[in-house]
Amino acid sequence: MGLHVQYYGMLAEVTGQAEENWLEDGRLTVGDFRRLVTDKYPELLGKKFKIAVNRRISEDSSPIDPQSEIALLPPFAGG
Amino acid sequence: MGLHVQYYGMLAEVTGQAEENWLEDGRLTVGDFRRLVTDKYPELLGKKFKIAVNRRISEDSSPIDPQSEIALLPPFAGG
Amino acid sequence: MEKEHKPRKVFVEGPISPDFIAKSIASHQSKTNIGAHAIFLGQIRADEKEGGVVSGIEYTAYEEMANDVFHEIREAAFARFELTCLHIYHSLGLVPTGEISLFVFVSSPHRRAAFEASEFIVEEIKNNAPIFGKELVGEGGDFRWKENR
Amino acid sequence: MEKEHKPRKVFVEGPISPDFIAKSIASHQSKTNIGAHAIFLGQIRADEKEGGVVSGIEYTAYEEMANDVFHEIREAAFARFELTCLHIYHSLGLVPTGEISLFVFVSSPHRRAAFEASEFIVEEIKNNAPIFGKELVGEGGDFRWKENR
Repeated sequence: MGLHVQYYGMLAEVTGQAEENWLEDGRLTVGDFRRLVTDKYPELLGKKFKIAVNRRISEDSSPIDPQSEIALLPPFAGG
Repeated sequence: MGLHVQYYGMLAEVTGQAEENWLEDGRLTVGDFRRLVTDKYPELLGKKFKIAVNRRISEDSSPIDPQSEIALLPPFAGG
Repeated sequence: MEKEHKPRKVFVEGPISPDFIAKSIASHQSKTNIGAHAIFLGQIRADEKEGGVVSGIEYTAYEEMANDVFHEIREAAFARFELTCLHIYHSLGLVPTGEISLFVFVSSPHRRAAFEASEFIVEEIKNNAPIFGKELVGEGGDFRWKENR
Repeated sequence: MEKEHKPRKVFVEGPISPDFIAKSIASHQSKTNIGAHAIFLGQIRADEKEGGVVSGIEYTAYEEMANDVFHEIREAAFARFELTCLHIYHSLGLVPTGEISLFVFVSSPHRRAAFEASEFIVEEIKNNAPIFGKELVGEGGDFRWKENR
């Protein structure tokens, strides 16, 4: 399963990159992905962020389809 | 007692004038004045209007000081 | 806030232009404690009436009293809401359909105060300012006196 | 209203100018069923932070998702309120202190719908649009990530 993962705002600073391709076998939920990404980038643990799957904010219980676009979104600041 | 009376908006059309000096002996309340002015201009009876004394909307029970500025105000339409 | 705000000129002759509004906005860009502006504009509608379509409104006012009322509205708004600036402009004379007759410009550090003050001020003006409007209807010189609801 | 409103361009590069706002207002004067415009402008404040004063905000966004969110906000606003027109503009890139980064322009036959829609839309944008802001602080290149409350 390939995911395209994007990091926005301060999260791109924390991970050192704006996006990456993420190879993953098996199906993940959003919660599974959250654990994997915080394992990979432990500095994320102290940060508030939401996870969007295919441009929609998703709950930890939601499954992630293969080839999805995942985005880690820090607090919004529009306006 | 001399009053300076002004008629605004449609009321100036009804009375045929924008203002007049009103000679009156004795002290009037706003309610007294309302009766006098509708006696003088019976067409006013069918119209909604408020009475301002010295630039303040006044209740019928309020006394009118001599030399006051009275204004008959039809419904407001600002905005 | 206890300070008295000095009365300002509200009435302008004829419609309020978009350019005037732009200049008002631009003149507030040096006030760097402002985070939110709420602007209300009243525009003349081409309502259909018996006898034709409204082509404009001719405004008159009991100006001295209206200026007192606008001053009181300003004072009340500054007392109730955390405002940086507040400007009110209203037309007198003819304002054709599609043009702007009321411009209420509220500025605050924060959006909630700006929203609430804008609504408060517009309602106060509609209810309490002695301004009168003659709607010009159709081509034949007919008219109808407007009444706020 | 059941009709779908087509997505519109929201993001603009850099600050939103008063002149752009004036042109938007002028272009609505031919819509003679409009009686009320409510405009909200977000302006960058020179807040004092540890390390100095905010000199501007650098905005970025998850643009594809933000455009979806803006489209949903538009649809929700048209469904909930009696609106004639609705335009939203938001800056990307650097917006210096005192300049405008958000312009929400709501037009309706009647003032209540305009007020309510304006507030609704601004709150929705603040809460749901994936837009990120880096506040530039002081002279030394320091910054701080902004967070809406």
